Amino acid sequence: MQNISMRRLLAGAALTILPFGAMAADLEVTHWWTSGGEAAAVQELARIFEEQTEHSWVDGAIAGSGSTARPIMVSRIIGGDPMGATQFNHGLQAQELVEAGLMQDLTEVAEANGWRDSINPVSLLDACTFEGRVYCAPLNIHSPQWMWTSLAAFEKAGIEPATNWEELKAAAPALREAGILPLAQGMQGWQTALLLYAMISGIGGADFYNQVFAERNEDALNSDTLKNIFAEYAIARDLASGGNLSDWNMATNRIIEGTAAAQVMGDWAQGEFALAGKTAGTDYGCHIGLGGEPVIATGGDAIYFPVNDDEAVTEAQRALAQVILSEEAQVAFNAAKGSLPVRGDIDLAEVNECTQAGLETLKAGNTIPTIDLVMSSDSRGQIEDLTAEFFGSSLSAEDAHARFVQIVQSEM
Amino acid sequence: MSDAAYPAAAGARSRSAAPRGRLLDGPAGLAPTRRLSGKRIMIYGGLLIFSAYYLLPLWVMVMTSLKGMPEIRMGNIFAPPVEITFEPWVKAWSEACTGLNCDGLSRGFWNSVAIVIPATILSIAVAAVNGYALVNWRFKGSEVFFTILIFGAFIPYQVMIYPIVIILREIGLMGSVWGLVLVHVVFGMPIITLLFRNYFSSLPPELFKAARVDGAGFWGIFLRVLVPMSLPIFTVAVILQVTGIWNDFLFGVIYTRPESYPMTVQLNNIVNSVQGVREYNVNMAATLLTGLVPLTIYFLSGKLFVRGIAAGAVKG
Amino acid sequence: MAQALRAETRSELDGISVSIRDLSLSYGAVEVLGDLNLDVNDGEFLVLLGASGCGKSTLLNCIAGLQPATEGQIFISGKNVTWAEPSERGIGMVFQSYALYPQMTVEGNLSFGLKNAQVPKGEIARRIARAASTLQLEPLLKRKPAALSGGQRQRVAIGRALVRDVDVFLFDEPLSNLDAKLRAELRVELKRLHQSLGNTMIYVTHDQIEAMTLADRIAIMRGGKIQQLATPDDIYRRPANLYVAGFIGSPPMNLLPGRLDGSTFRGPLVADVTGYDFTTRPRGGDIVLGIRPEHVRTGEAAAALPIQAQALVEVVEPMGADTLVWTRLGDTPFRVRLDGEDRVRAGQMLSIGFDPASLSLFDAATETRI
Amino acid sequence: MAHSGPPIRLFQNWSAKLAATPMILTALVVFIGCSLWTVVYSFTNSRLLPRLDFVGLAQYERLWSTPRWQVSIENLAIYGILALVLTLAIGFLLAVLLDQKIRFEDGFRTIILFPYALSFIVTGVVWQWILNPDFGLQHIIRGMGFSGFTFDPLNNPDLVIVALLAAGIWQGAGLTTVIMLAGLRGIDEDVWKASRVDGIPAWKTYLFIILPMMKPVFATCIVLISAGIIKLYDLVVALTRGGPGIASEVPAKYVYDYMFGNQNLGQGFAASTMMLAAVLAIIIPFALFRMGRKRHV
Repeated sequence: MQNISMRRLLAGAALTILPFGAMAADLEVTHWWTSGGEAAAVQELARIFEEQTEHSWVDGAIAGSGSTARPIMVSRIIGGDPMGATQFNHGLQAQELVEAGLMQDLTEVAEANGWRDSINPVSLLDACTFEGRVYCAPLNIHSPQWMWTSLAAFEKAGIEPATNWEELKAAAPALREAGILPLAQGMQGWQTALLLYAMISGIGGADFYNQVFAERNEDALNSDTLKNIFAEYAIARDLASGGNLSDWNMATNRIIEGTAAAQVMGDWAQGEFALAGKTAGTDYGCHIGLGGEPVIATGGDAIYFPVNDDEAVTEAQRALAQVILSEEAQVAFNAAKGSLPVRGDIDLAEVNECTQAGLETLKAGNTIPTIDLVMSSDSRGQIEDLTAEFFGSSLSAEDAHARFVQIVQSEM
Repeated sequence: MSDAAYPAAAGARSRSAAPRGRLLDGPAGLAPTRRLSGKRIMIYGGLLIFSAYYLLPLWVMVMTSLKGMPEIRMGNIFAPPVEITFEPWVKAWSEACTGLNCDGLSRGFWNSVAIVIPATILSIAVAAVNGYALVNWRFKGSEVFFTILIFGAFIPYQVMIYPIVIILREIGLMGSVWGLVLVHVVFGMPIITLLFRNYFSSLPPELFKAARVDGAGFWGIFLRVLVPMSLPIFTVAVILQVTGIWNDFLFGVIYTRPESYPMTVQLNNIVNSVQGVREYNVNMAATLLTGLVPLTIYFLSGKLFVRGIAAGAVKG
Repeated sequence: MAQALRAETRSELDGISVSIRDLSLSYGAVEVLGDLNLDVNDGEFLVLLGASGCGKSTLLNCIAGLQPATEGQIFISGKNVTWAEPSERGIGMVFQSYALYPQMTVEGNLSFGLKNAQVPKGEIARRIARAASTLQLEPLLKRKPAALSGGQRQRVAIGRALVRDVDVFLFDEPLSNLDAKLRAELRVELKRLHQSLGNTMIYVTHDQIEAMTLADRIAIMRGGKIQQLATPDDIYRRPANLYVAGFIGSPPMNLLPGRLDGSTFRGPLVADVTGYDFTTRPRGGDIVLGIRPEHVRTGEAAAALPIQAQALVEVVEPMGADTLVWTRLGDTPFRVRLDGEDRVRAGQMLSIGFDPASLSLFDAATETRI
Repeated sequence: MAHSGPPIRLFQNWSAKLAATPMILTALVVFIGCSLWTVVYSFTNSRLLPRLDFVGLAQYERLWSTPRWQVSIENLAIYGILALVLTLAIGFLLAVLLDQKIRFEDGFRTIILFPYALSFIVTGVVWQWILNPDFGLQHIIRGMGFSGFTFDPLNNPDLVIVALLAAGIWQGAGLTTVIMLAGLRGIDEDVWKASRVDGIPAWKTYLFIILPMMKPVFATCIVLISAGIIKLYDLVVALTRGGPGIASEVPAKYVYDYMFGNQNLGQGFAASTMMLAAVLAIIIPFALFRMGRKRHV
């Protein structure tokens, strides 16, 4: 008894004597960044975190994709064995966890570091905010609406590189002739869905995208525009046939090798290009919004910090939140991953033309919310199932459209 | 009594001395066996075809794991390596990356060891006592509980994953190795209990009675009479549990933290952490490494393994 | 220990080693033992005999405490042991399957119970030495049961009961796993053992030869009830009912249905039963007449006897020492045991005769002896 | 002392009851409790966290109108029937072959059973490699001169079940073989002697005499295989991840994905309740059949 109180006393004394936050902690960070470029980016973030604080980064990578990793993360948080920090696509995914009081309140950190002023677009911070309190630290901006082209592939086929969707369609026969896959498309649900979102925003435009997903406007859902997009989507299925691809970076690898002409994928594909030593403009081309309307989705990754009862870990969590929004981390992480920084006040010294294009679009305010911000995981999962089914079968564009409308409308 | 003393016996001898001359036409003596009848050829042919189906994947795994990536891209997955390299094995064991952790499968291996040992011991201890109580100390409702237990073996794990998360949270074991051990004890219980129940009920009940007359109690009979004579079934249970727990993926991925991921989860991570081109040779080496422990146990235990699964499955 | 138990003896139980009172056992609606009463005297060799499923082993298990009874009491050496653990009852038990602990040596098997009872080491050694010499087990002490022959195993099993130094030995068909020759040998050995030890022994068997040769008294059981409790001679000569009459004896007693008019039996044969020792006052009506095949005389010997008949020989089974002849009295099969030297052929008519004193008569309705 | 009757029941065998506590807890809390919990919550609209907000049969209505669930059920039915029939057929055939007093029986049996010692993850990875169109079987056969040869089940929605079957049977048929072999060895030798004396050919004996005698062994195999089929998850995750498209989705994966990935617990619970119902539909008749038989004997 006496021992315990003595120890407490000593501990209290230590707390007051030592500078604030001197208790070093191991912070376990779970994420699903396991591809080459992603791992390099995490490496940067971990390095800066360990350099700038006395805490250690314990890497908890879970391979696969978000759909593999999220269940594990959620079950651990719910199971009362929370990690120190975890990646989530910010938006509705973690909202219930926040509501249940399972996430650390970061408002103080956010206010002390002026997040509201520096984060651009500010909607990213809003996505982290629930009832006026901040619960996550946005890390990067991801725009899935990119079409990446292999210049070598087009050269091999003896035609001009396509710069938009229409040109790609036109080039397809020539590409096939040359034994080149026109569209490299991984068959996993999230990838096929990503293509659909990109086509809706690229062909339909930002307003149309918002009408469909954010407002769930009945006219938009039943419009010819959407029906037409589904028809185009069926053409994409033809362009991708024979690819036999599953992982996104396997598909990106086909672009790097020049055996496929184009891939619609998020800006993280740039990480793979960079790792393979390819240069934008000379080796590969990038086209926001499939070369149509240049809009960029302002979603991306955010780091959440589950509530835990270890003071040292809580301290480390705050420190990491601070590091994430630091200039150094923003530059290093996003350069490696190929994504855009969430701070508008950063000058990216040497960015390639693709990143530049992204930044300009961002500055111009041509932004749309990512799907995670406007749809529940449930609906998103259903859309992924639908698109995966579509790509793996001969489901007609009309039927796919009808079912898509049904899913969107049933979203609460 | 010597033969010569009796004329009758001598007569018998003279009969036996002249058999050759008495043979009639037709088959005599040992029937010839055709070593390779058509039937035999079919039997062995069938077995060889199936053996090829079973062995080819193993062959392909080993061959691929010993090749370099360029050779894999060129060649034939069935062909033996032109140039043997152990690089993929080294990489799979100690270098392959998942995220920032580039220590390959080695960590998963030791995690698996740390999970398998306590889980095997505990689950077998519990199940053996269960089987013993079910056979020798029946109480009201014991058969009902046993029936539920056996039903439990067939309930899809998915039905119970989530509530178990909550149970583990409530008892504070979520994420710890002991939580996973507990899960293995629970899910190993039906089949291992069945195994022991069948074994103990095959022992003569008199043995148990004799021990009671000799004054041994519940634990005395179990530990000093039954356990010492149950070594074969314990071996079988150990084999079943070690391979079963080693091969688990679902529980390992849900109920542990990344730093204590078992080897199968690590394998899945490595195989799915594609960084650039898929390194099939490393994947295959990793696969073989993961399968090595159960395979070794399987090949070493030979008949015991077979007897065990037959005993566990056929009766009951 | 035995001394201590005796101190509690009540006068009512004087001279009685095992007393079973109103014992019944049922599983749900199935009654295995019903209202059973049995007193076994000190030093008595009692055999529980019956067909399989008659409850004899169950009764033994109840006495041993291996099977809790539903109702009733069991006293051993004057002490109520109804709820006592088997090891506290002062019994030793020998099982049909020997039930030796396979992983222990003979010595280990003998000492296991004593160690459990925390008997001092010296005492254990002394008792093992004594039992080993009684049963000639000395050369086997270090062996494991697997290295023993069937007879040796059985001796070890007996030894295990012996070392317990108890008043009552329970045997559960101890010889039925042995071949015929060994069985006969061990039977004699058991009898010798009983004579030298003088303990109470309760012995379960389905083998009537064992029962007849070993028992002081036999309890014949059927359906959880004792049919007759008597000396072997009584059971053989004066079976209490039709079941016992049919059960004991090989080949069994000839049973001829008929009617009793006064003192005349009318059935497959007509016989004057004057001279039969009635247990009850003779009443007319349907009865069954029983005569053991070995009590039937033939030829000249038959001519002198009060009851005579002619029987047609159907099958002759020579068995060396004697010959069993299957005959027919009218339509009823009738067995006759002849001396091995007598020569009879199938198809021949045989004059038979027997003495009323060797008969057993039963009431056809109640099946009990009259 | 004189009154008769048993001691108080509760304290009888107390060590046995104490020792059986883990079993009782497992049976009641985990197997019954957790299943009931899941069933109850399948009537709620729980999303990320379980909430007792009842919505009646809504989750089930949605479940049965979801194409992916229908595909999953269809796949499970096709895979299940084929796997069951093929595993039983191959298992029986192999057991018969092994029962011919052959040389190297142990060797053959070892070969046939070894995949059973491997995890589904290992099995999945190996078969993914063998069926890889660019390096595996297709590549080899094309290399042998059949340039038009196409066998790419992993990327062909119509054939992906074949890939699952090849891998699933590779891993599981050995167990069936061993059980069947034990069953064959358990049959009285005299049956064979009788059929030889009667001059019945061996194959007829197997088909008309031995096979009917093996009914209980078959029943055991069917239950074991079916239970494995319903639980089918690891193999799909490792081999196809449900693809291409949703062509190889199975119910267990649907449950898992919805519970955790799509954050719709209610939907996942409804799906797992359906799986539970399917299991009970298999197990209960079997249990009744066995119990009925035991009572007759």
